[in-house]
Order: sequence, then structure tokens, then C-alpha cells
Amino acid sequence: MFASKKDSALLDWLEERFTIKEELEKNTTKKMVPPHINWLYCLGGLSLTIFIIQVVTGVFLMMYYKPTPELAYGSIEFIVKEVPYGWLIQRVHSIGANTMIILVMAHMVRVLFYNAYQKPRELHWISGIFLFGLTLITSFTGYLLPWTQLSYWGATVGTNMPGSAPIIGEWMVRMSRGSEQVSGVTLTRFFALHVVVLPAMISAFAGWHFVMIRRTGVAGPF
Amino acid sequence: MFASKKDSALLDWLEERFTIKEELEKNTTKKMVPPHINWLYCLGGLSLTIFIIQVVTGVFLMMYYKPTPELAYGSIEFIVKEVPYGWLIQRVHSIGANTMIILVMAHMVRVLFYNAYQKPRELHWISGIFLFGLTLITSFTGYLLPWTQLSYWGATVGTNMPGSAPIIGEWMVRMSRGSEQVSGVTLTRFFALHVVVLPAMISAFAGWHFVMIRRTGVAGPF
Amino acid sequence: MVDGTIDSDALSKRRKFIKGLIGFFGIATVAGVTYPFVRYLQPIKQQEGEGRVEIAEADLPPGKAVLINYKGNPAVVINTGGGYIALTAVCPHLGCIVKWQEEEGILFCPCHAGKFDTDGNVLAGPPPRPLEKFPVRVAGGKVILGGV
Amino acid sequence: MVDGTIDSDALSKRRKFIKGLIGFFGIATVAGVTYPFVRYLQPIKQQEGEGRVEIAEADLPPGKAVLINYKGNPAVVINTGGGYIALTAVCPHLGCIVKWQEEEGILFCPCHAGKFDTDGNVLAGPPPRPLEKFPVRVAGGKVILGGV
Repeated sequence: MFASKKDSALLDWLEERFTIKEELEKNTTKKMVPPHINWLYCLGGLSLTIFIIQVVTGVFLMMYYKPTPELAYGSIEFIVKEVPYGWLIQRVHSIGANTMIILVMAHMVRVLFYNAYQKPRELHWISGIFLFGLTLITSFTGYLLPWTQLSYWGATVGTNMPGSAPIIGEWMVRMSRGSEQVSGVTLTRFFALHVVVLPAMISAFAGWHFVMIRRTGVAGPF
Repeated sequence: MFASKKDSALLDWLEERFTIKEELEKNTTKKMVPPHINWLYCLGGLSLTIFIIQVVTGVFLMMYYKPTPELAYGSIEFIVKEVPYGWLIQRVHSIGANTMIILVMAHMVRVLFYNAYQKPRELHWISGIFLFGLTLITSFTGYLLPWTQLSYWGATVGTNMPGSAPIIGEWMVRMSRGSEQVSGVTLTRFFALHVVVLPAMISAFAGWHFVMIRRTGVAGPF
Repeated sequence: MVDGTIDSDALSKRRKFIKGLIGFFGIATVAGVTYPFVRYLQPIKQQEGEGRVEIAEADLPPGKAVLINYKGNPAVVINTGGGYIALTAVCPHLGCIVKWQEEEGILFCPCHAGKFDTDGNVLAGPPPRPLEKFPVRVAGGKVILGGV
Repeated sequence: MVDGTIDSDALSKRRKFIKGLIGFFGIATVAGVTYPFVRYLQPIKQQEGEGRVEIAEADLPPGKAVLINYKGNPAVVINTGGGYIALTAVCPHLGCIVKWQEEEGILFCPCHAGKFDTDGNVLAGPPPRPLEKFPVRVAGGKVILGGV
């Protein structure tokens, strides 16, 4: 950056109050990127980028989406056909979901092959596992929302899975559906998880993930 | 805390990887609370507590709520009358909204009377103003969701307000409604703002607010 | 390196040019990404709200009124007995929709109890100005607003 | 302070007691707050899904089937021509709802193409076991499941 007079005045103002200069230098201007970094180290950051795109496009889809069995499909059709650029936002959101899963998996493969999950980065890997699981569940819950035949049976099969667990399996199936079979209650429930609970959890785990990587530095060289 | 063997083993494990002991001591065990603190200093923390309660109860209300003009009121009636403890969660959320506004305002009055907004805490006050505004807008958008006569006309009057602004006023009215008059589009739009956009913005501003207060310490003694 | 020396004037010019280029493409990108989102949020023009509205005279007996969508905004058409009158239904106070009260022969705004007579004049309440009137004509058993 | 001395045994006991008290009330509070939220999420029992189900014989001509809610779960009642048969409609593979195919005289699961005959036996596809059968009786022109 070309430090202009204006920049330093603002910085001085902030420094006087919060003494952030040292912190700022350590984390930005004087932060050293190790020389062994290659483009495979981008995969985590790309996952975050896609996540942000998903949040933004998701919020815009919510502006017209109606989470009821009677209106869900029609409201998405309305977005795609009637709302200006609705087709674009819907398409980006739908492709983004698949892309995000691929990027997260690629990121995990990179970490695995570089042995980057080893000490001192065990917790990075564990939080990453949670992030991967949350990404999958978010995609799964989002898949039901258009309420098509495919998404209906997808949700039926998916929510049936915990039923294999002993003792609490049946209970988990019923809690995840909110009814005996996949129904309108399942739809609003999945909607709430998809638009609030899961994104909030992903943000929290991702924040934890990033703070740790700053603390320990990236792995390598190998 | 009674430091048990287990505690220190975990702490050592974390210390070895993240060197957090110093940070942790500075911010928790060795953090000094100034002696001039009185119960009026609780108001900010109480606002946060209510906000968390609102997020949790709000997520649970979303599990059954349907943001369409035809079904909105009925779905809330269903929550209150049919869903176990739905009346409790709905009541807490509705009373919580009013309580939060009162607490935020009381917090602001305290800061104002103690001159705590003065240097070096100008940004605390400014972020607080944003938090106050966001709290009001969140309550306002939530007020439409039951789609009663009161909430319908409340939204009509509220969205009419920016119309007084010169030049872009009319445009702002139409953008906030998503239609010429308050309609089903307004409902889904307010819903998206109420459950995702505004809570996310409040969280972000609150985080900023708290980091700053840790940086400068609480104001006083006076 | 006498040959390789770049005079500082040229360097500064080049830097300015590159900065401008980056700025231009930056702004273009931001605008290009923002535009669809803004358009997405804009109200969708409803076809039925445009232009000409026709109401069958049989649907509007004396003393009754109907709420219609006229040029994208709600309007009320009243049969006063002595003729048809069309007024905007949007209260000039805070934008609520006025309702026809047959018994009293007035238009009533539910938000702050504004009252209007059949000519749109304010009888009571906070409205700052009368309701706008639209020309109406009757042809072929139909009450017609707008169009020609 | 010979009088004021508290023997360390009593102190440790008291500490334990207070710790236990805090622990007890802590757990009680958490449980008390969690309980309504868990109950809130549990499926609401539907009255119509319980106990006895009656279908008029006229509504179920030979070759046809109806999907009903029997004891909270979907069930299918088929008139095979030779009599009435009631089976669970939940596919034992992954829980999808099977559909009666009149032309082929089979029950078909749309998820992974499982096929069952009218006795619930698996004809094709991945289902690991047959569909459960429910006893049916006919009385007073009605096909009856459950109850006594």
C-alpha cells in the first residue's frame, strides 16, 4: 500500500484508542507467507469464498421463497421465471452448493496427503471434519426446499438413515422429520436449519478454524 | 477455579499448540474488574443475553412458521395452540423483543449520563447507535410476521416513512415493500431480513462493540 | 545501465495509468455484480395494474364500492347513487388503504381514523390533503377508468 | 483463634456439599430449560392416524387401492378382486412410500424400484424384507382395520 497522509491520520486516530498498530502489522503488512505455499493452499480459502457467495445468494432467494408444500415449487419457479435475474441467483446457489462440497473435499485431500492434520494441527482437522459434515447437511436440507419428487424422496431416504442407530434411531428419524413421514413440518424444519442454524454453525466453526491456523501457521514445508 | 489435574493436562495440550495461556490469563483469570463497576454496567450484557434468547426462540418459531399471507397467522396460532410449549416460546420471543429495546435504551442512557461515549470511546458509541437501529428494525420486521391487521398497517406506516426523503424516498418505499403496497412479497422480504440479515448484522456489530470495550476497558471512574 | 534508466516522469505516468485501469475494472466489477441484485429486489410490474380498468355496472349497485388496482396502486370506485366516483384508496397521511363505509357514506382510513367524503375531501383525522380523484366514464354498461 | 479454627475435615465436607448443591441446581436448570424445546420439536400425534380405520367397500372397487393413515403410518389397502389386503406402505429399504400399480398388480417403491406382490413379498429391488401385513375384516359394507 502507498501510505498516504489520510491513511496515517486514521491509523493514528485508531492507534491512540486501541493500540492496534502492532497487531495489524503482525497480521497484515509484516505477515510473512512461507515460500513453500503453492496453489493447493487456496482450497480452504476458496471454500470460504463459495460459502460467502452461498450466504448472499441464499438470502436473496429467501426474499421470494415460501416454505410450504403447496407453494415451495411455485415460488422457486416464480424466482426463476419472473423475478429479474432470479434465474441467475438460483443457478449460482444451486451450482455453488455442489462446488463447495467438491472444494471442501479437495481441501481435505490436500491436508491428508501433506500430513498437515498432524500435531500441532489435530484440532484444525477435527474442526474441519465438523465443517465438512455441516456442509453436507446444509446441502441435504437445501435439497428438500424445492419440494420436487426427487427432493421429497431424497429427504425420505436421508432422514431414514439415523434409523439404523440402535435405541435412539427411531426417535432421531421422527425428530428430524417432525412427523412420521416427510411432510410440511419437515419442510419448515429443514428450512430453518438450512437458512439459520447450519450457516451460523458453519460460521462459528470456520472462525475457530481460521483463528487456529493463524495461531499455528500453515503446515509445511514437507 | 480449582485447577484439577485434568484441567491442566488439557491446558498444557492447548498451550503446546497455540500458546494461549498468556492470552487466557489476561482475559479471564487475571482480568481485573475495576472497583467502580456498579449494576448499571450490566445493561449491555443483559441486552446480549436477551439477544441470544431471541435467536434461540426465533429459530424454534421458524420450525413451524409459514411466511405467506394465507398461512402466517394460522401457523402462529398452530404454534401457540397445538405445539407443546409453543405458547411459551412465542410469548418469550414477543416479550423479549420489547425487553431488548428497553434494555438497549437503558444502556444508552447510562453511557450518556456517565459521559462514557467520550474519547477514547467514540467508536463504541457509534457502533452502539447502529446496534440500536438494527434492534429497532428487527423488531419492526418481526412485527409484520403474524400478518394481523395491526401488523399489516404497522408495516404500511413504517415502510411509508422513507418516502419523506427527497428524490430516493419513493424508490426506498418500493424496495422495502417489494411491491406498490404491503403484500406477500413484503412478508417474505421482511422474514428474510428478520431471521437472517438483521441478526447477522447485529452479531457482527456486537462483536466489534465487545472487542473494542476489551481493548479500551470500561469507562470510569467518574 | 544508462540505457535501462526509466525517467521518473514516465514511471509516475505509467503508475497512474495502471491505478486508473485497476480502479476502472474494480468499479465495473462491483457494479456488474451489484446490478442483478438491485434489479432482483425491485417490485415486479403487474400487468393487471396497468392502463384501463372496466367494471360491470351490475357489479356496482348504488351505495356500494369496489377496490381495484389502477395503474399499480389501489383505487376505490363508488356508486354514490348520483353517479360513479373513482378515488385513490391510498390515504395521503401514511399510506394505508381507505375503506368505504356504506352506512355513513364516507371513506375511512383504519390507521389513524382519517375520514373522507365521496369527493375525497378530508372530514376528520390527520390526512394532510384530499384523496386524488380519477376521471370515470360509463359506456356499454361498464364503468371505465383510464385508457381512451 | 483457637475457638475460630474450623477443622479442615468439616471445611472439606461443606465445600463438597456446596459443590453438590450448585451441581444439582445447575443440572435442574439446564434440564428445565431444555425440556420444553425438546418437546416442541417432537412430532404432534395426529388423532386421525390412531386406532381403527374404516373404508366404504364402494370406494374400493376390485383392482384399486387406497392409501390410508393407520396408527400414524401410511398403509395401503388393496382390493385384489379376491379380497382385501392391507399392508404397510413404508418400504423396508429406505422408508419411501410404495404405490399400487394396477396394470401390473404390484406395489412399487419410487426410490430404488423395489417391487412387491399383493402379499407384501419382495419381487425385485433392494428391499431387505417383505411389507408388514395388517389384519382386515369386512362388516356392514365397510373394510375395517384395527379396533375391535
